[in-house]
Amino acid sequence: MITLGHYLVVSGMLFSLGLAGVIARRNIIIVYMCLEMMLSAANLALVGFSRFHLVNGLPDYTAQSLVFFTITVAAAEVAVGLAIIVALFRSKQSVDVESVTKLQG
Amino acid sequence: MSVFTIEAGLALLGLALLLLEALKPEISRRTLGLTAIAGTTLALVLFIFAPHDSASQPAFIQPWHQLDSLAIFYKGFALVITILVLWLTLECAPYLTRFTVDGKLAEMFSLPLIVCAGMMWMASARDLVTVFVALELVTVSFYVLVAFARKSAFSLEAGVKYLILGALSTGVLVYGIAWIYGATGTMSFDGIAKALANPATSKTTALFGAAVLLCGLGFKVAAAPFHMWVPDVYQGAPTPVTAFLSVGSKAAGFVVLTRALDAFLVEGSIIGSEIQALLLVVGSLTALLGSLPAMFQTSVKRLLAYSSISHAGYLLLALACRESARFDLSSGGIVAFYLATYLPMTVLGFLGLGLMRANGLGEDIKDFTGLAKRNPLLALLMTLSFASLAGLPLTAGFLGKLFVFLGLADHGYWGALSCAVIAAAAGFYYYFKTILAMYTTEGTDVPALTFSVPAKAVAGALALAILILGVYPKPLQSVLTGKSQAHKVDSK
Amino acid sequence: MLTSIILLLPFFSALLILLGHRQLKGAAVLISVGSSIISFIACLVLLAAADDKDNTKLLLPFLDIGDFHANIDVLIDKQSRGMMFIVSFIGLLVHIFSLGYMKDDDARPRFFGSLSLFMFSMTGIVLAGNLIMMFIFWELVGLSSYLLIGHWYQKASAAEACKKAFLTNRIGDFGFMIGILLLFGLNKGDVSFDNLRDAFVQGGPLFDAQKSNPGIITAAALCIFMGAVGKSAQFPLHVWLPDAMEGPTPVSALIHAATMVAAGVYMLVRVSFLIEASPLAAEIIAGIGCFTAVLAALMATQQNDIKRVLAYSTLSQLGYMVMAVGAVAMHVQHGHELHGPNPGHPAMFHLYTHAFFKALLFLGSGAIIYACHHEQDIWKMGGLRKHMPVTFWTFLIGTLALMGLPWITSGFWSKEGILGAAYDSGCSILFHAGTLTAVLTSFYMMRLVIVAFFGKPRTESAHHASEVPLIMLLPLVLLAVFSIFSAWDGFATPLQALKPAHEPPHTTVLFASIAAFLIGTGGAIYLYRGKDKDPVSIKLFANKFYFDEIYAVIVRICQDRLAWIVTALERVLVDGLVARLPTAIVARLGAATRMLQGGHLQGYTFLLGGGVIAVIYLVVFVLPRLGH
Amino acid sequence: MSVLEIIIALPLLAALAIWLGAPARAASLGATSINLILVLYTAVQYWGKTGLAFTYSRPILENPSLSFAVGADGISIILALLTTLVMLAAIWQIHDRPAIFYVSSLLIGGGALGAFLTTDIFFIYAFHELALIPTFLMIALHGRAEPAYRKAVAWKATIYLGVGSLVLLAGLVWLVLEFSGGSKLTFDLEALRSQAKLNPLPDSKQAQIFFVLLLGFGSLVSLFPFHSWAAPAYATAPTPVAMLHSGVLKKFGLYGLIRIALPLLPHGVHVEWVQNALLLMLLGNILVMGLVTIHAKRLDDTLANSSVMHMGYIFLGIAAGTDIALKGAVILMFAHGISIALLFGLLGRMRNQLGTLEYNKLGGLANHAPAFTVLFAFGTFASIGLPGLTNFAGEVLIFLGNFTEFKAGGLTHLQWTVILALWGVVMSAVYMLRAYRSIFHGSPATGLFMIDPALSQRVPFIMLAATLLVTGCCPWLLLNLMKSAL
Repeated sequence: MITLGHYLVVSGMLFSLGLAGVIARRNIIIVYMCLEMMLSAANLALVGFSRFHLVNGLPDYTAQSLVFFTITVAAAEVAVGLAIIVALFRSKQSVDVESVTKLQG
Repeated sequence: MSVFTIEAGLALLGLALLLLEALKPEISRRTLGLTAIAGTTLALVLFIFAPHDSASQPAFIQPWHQLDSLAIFYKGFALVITILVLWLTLECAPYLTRFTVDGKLAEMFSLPLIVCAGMMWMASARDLVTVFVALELVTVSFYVLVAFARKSAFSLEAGVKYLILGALSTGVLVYGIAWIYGATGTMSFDGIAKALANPATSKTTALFGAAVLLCGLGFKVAAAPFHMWVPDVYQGAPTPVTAFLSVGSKAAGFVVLTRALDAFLVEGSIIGSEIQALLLVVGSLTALLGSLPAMFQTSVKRLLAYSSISHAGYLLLALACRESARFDLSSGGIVAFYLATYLPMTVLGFLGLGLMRANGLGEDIKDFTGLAKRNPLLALLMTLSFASLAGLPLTAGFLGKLFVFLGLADHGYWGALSCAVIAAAAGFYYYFKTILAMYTTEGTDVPALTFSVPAKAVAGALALAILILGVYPKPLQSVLTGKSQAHKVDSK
Repeated sequence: MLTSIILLLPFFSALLILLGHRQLKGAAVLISVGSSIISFIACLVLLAAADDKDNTKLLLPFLDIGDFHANIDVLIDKQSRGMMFIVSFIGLLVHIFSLGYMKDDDARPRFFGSLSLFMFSMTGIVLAGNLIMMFIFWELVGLSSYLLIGHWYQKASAAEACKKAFLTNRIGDFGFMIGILLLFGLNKGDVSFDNLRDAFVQGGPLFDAQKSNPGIITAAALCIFMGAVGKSAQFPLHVWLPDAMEGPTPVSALIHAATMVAAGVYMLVRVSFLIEASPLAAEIIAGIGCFTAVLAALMATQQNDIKRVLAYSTLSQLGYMVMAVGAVAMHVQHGHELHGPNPGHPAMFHLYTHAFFKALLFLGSGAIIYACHHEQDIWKMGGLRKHMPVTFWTFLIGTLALMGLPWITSGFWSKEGILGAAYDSGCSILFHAGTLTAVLTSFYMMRLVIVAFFGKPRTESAHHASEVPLIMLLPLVLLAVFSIFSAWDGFATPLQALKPAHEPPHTTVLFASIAAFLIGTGGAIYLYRGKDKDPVSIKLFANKFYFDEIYAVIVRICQDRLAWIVTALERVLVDGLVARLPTAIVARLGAATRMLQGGHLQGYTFLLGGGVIAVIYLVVFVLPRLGH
Repeated sequence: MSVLEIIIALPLLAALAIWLGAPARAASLGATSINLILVLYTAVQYWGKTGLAFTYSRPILENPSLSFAVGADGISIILALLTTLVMLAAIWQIHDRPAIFYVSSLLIGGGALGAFLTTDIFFIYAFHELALIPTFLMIALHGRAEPAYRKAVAWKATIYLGVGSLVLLAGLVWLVLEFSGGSKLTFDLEALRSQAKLNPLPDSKQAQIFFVLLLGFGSLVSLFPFHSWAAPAYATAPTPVAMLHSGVLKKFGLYGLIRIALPLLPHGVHVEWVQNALLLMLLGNILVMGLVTIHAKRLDDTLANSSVMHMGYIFLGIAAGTDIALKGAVILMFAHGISIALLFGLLGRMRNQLGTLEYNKLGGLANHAPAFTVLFAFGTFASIGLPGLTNFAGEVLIFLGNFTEFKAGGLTHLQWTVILALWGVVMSAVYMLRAYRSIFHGSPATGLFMIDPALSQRVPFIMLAATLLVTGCCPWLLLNLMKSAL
C-alpha cells in the first residue's frame, strides 16, 4: 500500500537532488532544469498531501489548484529565464556559472 | 469603483502599454513614461477615494482578497513607490538607453505597473495560493527589469544571479507551502492560524513547513543567510530598478511575512516560540551581516544594498516582537511604519545616485567627492537621506529604529538588541563616510552639476517627508493604528 | 559699613587698575595709594571703636543653599582688629615706599594694581568669619603673591619663582581644604569660627567627635595646619619663600615678611581651640615650627644675598610663631589657662612685633638695593654706613629688634614670650631649640650688618651709593619707631596687639634670651669684623640643605617619568582596550563577512541551500529542545 | 507657544537662512544675540522661582506618547545661558571663514539649546544628536592638522559619540519601559518622574539602569575610560567647534544624568557597585588624565586633556548626589563651559598668529600682547579653581556636598575619593601654570610675534571673562535660579 510517507520521501528526494544539482552543476541550463525539478518535488508533495487530506471522504483539491499555478508560473519563469540565459550566452559565449563573477565583495 | 477594479485596471494598463510599444515602435519613451505615470497617479487618486471596506469588493474575489488597514497601507505604498520609480526611470532614461538593445525602454514603463498590481494583490492575499501567484508575478517581472540593461555586463550578470537564486527560492517557497498545507490541511491564513492553535496538529510537520516557507520568504526580504543575492543584484540592476527592488519588492515581502507570521504566531500557536526565536536569530544575523561588510564598500550603490539588508534585519526583529501591548503599534504596524520611513530615505538616496549617473558620474564614493561644492542642494538632501538611514534623530529613520529598540527591550531580547546596536553603530561609519566625501573639497575643480526642476521638486518633497515623519509621525501612526487592530487574525 | 570700605575699596581699586591700567596710566598709582590711605584711616576708626563687642556679621552673600551658608561674613574681634592695623599700616607704608622704589618701572600701574589686590585679599583673611571665606582669600593672596613675585616676568628666575610659590601653596591648600571638609562634616555643615568654637563645649558635635574618635580631630587639625605650612612656609614646604625674593623688594617686605606669610599663624591662632583639642597635633605643630626655626636660621648664616638672609630669617621667625602656637596648645592641654579675660597669644604678639621690624629690614634692604643699583650681594657692598646714614640707623634698629636687644626693642618682649611658652609647654627640646635659634638669629643678623654697612665699599656700586629720597626714608623711620615701641603697653594696648598679660618672666627664660643675644652678636663680630670675604664656608647651609635639589628630583620623577608612564599606559592600554580592540574586531568581522560575498553563483546557491538546511535543523531539532 | 520654542528655533532658522543665502555673519550674530537676550529674559522671569516654567507641549505621537514639550527650570536656564554665551563668543570670533563655520556653530549650539530646554526624553536625546554631523564634518574638513590625522580624529570622536549615544538610547528605552505604567509608554520626563515617585524601582534594578545610562552619558562626557576621543578632537577641531563642543555640548551628558538619571533612579547611584565603579572612573578622569595633561607638551593638548580631566569633578558631584553637590556640579558645568570656551577661543587666535603651540617654542607673549595675556589669565586661573572665578564655587560645593553626611567613625569611599580628587586641583595648577609660564612669561622667543586683538575682536573674550568674574564673585546669582532642591 502506498502511503503519504512514500509520496513525501520521493518528493523529498527529488527536492534534494534538485538542490544538489543547483549547487553542484556549472551549466546554467542544467541548473535551471534542476530548479524545475525542485518545483516538481513541491508539486508532488502538494498532490500527495492533497490526496491524503480527505474532506467529506473526498480529497481536498485546493492544494491541487496550486499545482496548476505552479506549473504555469514555472513556464513563465522558463520563458523569461531562457531569454536571459540566451542573452548571457550572446554576450559571453558561455553559459557557465563562472562567467558571471564580476559583481562581488 | 472598488479597489480590486483599480488593481486590475493597473495591470491591464501595463499590458496595454506593452502592446502599444510593440505595435507602434515609433511612440516616444516620454509619452510612454508619462502615460504610465499618469495612469498610476490616477490609480492612486482613485484608490484614495475608493471605499476601503472588504464588502465593496466583488463577491467572487472576497475569499482570497481582504482589505484591512495593512493592505490599504501597502497598496498606497506600492502606488507611491511605483510612481517614483517610473519618474526616476524617465529621469535616467538618457543614460539607461545606452545599455538597452534597441535603445528603447518600453518594458521599463509597463512592467512596473504589473509589478505594482502584483504587490497590491499580495498585500490583500488571504491565502498562500494568492500569495504565491502575486509573488511570482512580481518576481518574474523583476527578472526582466533587473536584466533590462542587457548591454551592460553588470545588469546581465545581476539578472542571471537574480534569476537562478529567485527561482531557487521559489522552489523552496512552494515546498514550504506544501508542507504547511500538509500540516494544517488548509491554504488560508485564517485556517492555518486556527489549525496551529489546535494542539492536535503535528508540531514537527508544522515546524518543518514553517521553516521552509520562511526560508522562501526570507529570500524575498533579504534575510540572512538568504541575502547574498542582494548586493550583486542591487549593484548590477539599473538604478530605478534597484530602488524599486529595495523598497517595493522588500515591502511586498514584508507584508506577506507579516501575514504569515500573524498566522504562525497566533495566540496559543504550537510553533510560536520556535518561530519567534528563529526570527530573533535571523534578524540579528541579518542586521549584522548587512552592516559589517558595508563598512568596506567603495560603491555607494552596493553600500545602499548592504544597508537595505541591515534594515531588513531591524524589520525582522520588529516582527519578532509580538504582542507589544504597551504601545499602539503591533509588530506589523511597526514594520509598516518602518517601511514608510524607509521609503523616502532610500528613494532619495537612489534618486541622488541616478541623478549623478545621468550627469555622467559613477556610483563610487569617490564620485561623491566635492558634491557639496558642485551642487549644495543635492548634497544637503543626500546628507539628510544618509543621516536618516543611519538613524539620526529628528529624521524619519530614527523613529523606526526607536520602535524596534522599544519592542526588543520591552520583551527583554537583550541579545538581539545588542546586535541591533552594533549594527547601527557600524552604520554610522559607512553612512558618514559617504557624507564626508560629499563635503570634501580637496582637488575638485569639476564643474557644477545641474538638475531639472522636477528632480529638485521630487527630491525636496522626499527630504521634507523625511523631516516631517521624523518630527511629526502622528498622522502616519494614526493611519496604522486606526486600522491595524482590524487586521489581527481572529483566532477564536 | 566700615568693614565694607576696608574690604571692598582695595577690591575695586585692584579691579579698576588691573583691567584698565593702560588707560589709567599714572592715575592708577593715585587710586591705589589713595585706597590704602582710606583703608588705613578706616582701620584706625575700627580700632577707636574698640569697645564694640566682638561680633560676626554678614557682609556679602556668596554661597547659600538651604541651611548651608558660606558667605562673606566678617568677624570683628581683638585679633582681627589688631591684625587689620598691621596690614593696613604696613601696607600704607609699603605703598609710599614703592612710589619711590618703583619710580622708573614701566609696569608701575600693574604693580600697584596687584598691591591693591593683595590688600583686598589680606583684609579678607583677617576679617574672615568662617573657614571657607578664609580659604577664598587664602587663595587670593596666593594669586596676588604670584602676580607680585612675577612682576618682572621677563626674568626666567622670577617667572619660575612665582610659579613655585603658587604651586607650593597649592600643596598646602590641598591639606587645608581637607581639613575644612572634615570640620564641615563633623560640625554638621557649619564652619564659622564662632560655631566651631561652640561645638567644642560639652555636648557640641565636635566635642562628641573628640570623645568617640579623637583621631579625626587630630587629622582635621593637622590638615588645617597644612594650609599654614604652605602659606607660612614651614618645613617641608618652605622652599618657595626664599625664591619669592625675586619680586620687588617692597613686596617682599609687605607680603613675604610682614603679613601674608604670617597669615598661617593668624589662622592657626583663630583655630587654636581645635589644636588644643588634639595633643598629637599640638606636638607636631610645635615640632615642625621648631624644626623650621632652627633649619632656616642655619641656612641664613651662610647666605650672601641680602634679601635671602632676610627671607631665611623670616622663615625662622615664622617657625618660632608656629612653635608658639603648638607650645601654647600643649600648655593648655596640661590644664593651664591663658591669663586674663581676653588673653593675648605669644604667637600673635610676635607676629605683631615681627611685622614692623621685618618690614623695616626689607624696606631698608630695598633702599640699599635701590642705592646700589640692584646689587644684592652683601659682599659687594660694605661701608654703606657712611653713604646712607638714615638707612643704616633704621636698619640697625630693625636688626636689634629682630635680635631681641634686651628690654629696649619690641622683639625682645615677643621673643621672650615665645621662649616662655616653649618653656611652659613641658617639652624642653622646644625651649632649647628656641634658644639656639635666638643665638643664630643674632649671629646672622649681626653678620649682615657688619658685612653690608661696615668696612670699606667693596665695589663701584657700593662706593657710589647715596641716601635714598625722602619718600622712601619716611616709611623706614616710622617703622623704626614701631620696631622699638610697639611692644610697649602704650602702643600695644590701643593697637590690640594680643600682648600676653605681663607676668614676671622666668629667670631661665630671661637669661637664656639675653645670653642668646650676647653670644650670637659676639660671635658675629668676632668672625666678621673687617673681613672682605666669608671666613666660614659650610656648603650644607649655603645650599639650603639641598632641599631644592631633592625636590627637583621628586618633581622630575612625578612630573616627567610618572606622567610619561601614565600617558603611555593611557594611550596603549585604555585606548587600546576600549577603542582599538573593539574596532579591530568589528573590522575583522566585516572583512570576514565580506568574504561570503565572493560573487560566485555556486557559492551563493550553496549558502542558500545550506541556510535552508541550517534553518530547518535549528527550528525542528534545536529550538524545541531548548524549551521554545 | 513658549519663549523657549523661539530660543530653540532661532539658531536653526538662522542656519537655514544662511544656507539659503542670507549673509552668514550678520544672520548668525543677530540670531545669537537675540537668543542671549531672550535667555536673560527667562532668567530674570524665573528669578527665585522653583519648578518648571515656560512649559508648552505639542504632542507628536499618541502611544508611545511623544511630545515636543519645552520647559525650563534653573538648571536648564543656567545651561541655556552658558550655551548662548559661548555661541555668541564662538560665532563672534570667527574671522574670514566660509559659511559652514557659522552654520555648524548654529547647529551645534541650537542642538544644545534644544536638549537643555525640552522636557521630553525623545527630544532631549534627539537635539543632542543634531551636533553629530556638523562636528564630524568640521573636524574632518577644517581641523588643524594633516588631512589623514584630522579625519582619523573625526572618525574616532564620531564613532565614540555614536556608539555612546546608542548605548544611551538603549538605557533610555529601558528606563521608559520600566517606568511607563502598564498600558502606555511615555517619554515625558515629568510623567516619568511622578511615576518614579509613586512606584520606585527596586534598588538593584535602579543600579543596573543607572549604570547603562552612566556608560551612555559618560562616553558623551569623556568619562574615563571612554574618553580617548575627546582630547584629540578638541585639539584638532576648528576653534568655534572646540569652543562649543567642549564648552557646551559636553555638558549634555552631565545634564542628562542630573536631569534624567538621578531623579528617576534616586538610589541607583548609591548602590555600592555602581558608586564604586563611578568613583574609579572619575578618579581615572582626575588622576590619570591629570598626569596625562601634565605630560602634554603643547597648549592644545594641555587644554584638551584638561577639559577631560575636569569632568571628573562634575561626576564627583553626581556621585555624591546631595543637593549641595549637585548644585555645585551645575555651577561647575557652567563655569567649565565658559572658561574652556574662553581658553579655546584664545588658543585659536594664537594658533592663527603664531603657527605653533609647542611650549618650548613659545615665550614672553605678555610683552607684546598684554590684553591677550590678561584674558588668558582669566581662563587659566578659572580652570585652576581660583576663588572669585566661577569654577571655585562649583568645585567647593561639590567637595562640601560630599561631606554633608559624615560619620565621625571614618571616611566613606566617596570622601576618600574627594581627598584624592583634591590632589587633582594641585595637578591642574601644575599644568596650567606651566603653560602660562612658558607662553607668556620669560623674554619673547625669537621669531614669534603676536599683538593684541583689536577691540572688536576682544569683545567675545571679554564677555566670557566678565561672566566668570561676575558669577565667580556672586555665585548666588546662579544658586538663586536653583532654589528647588535637586
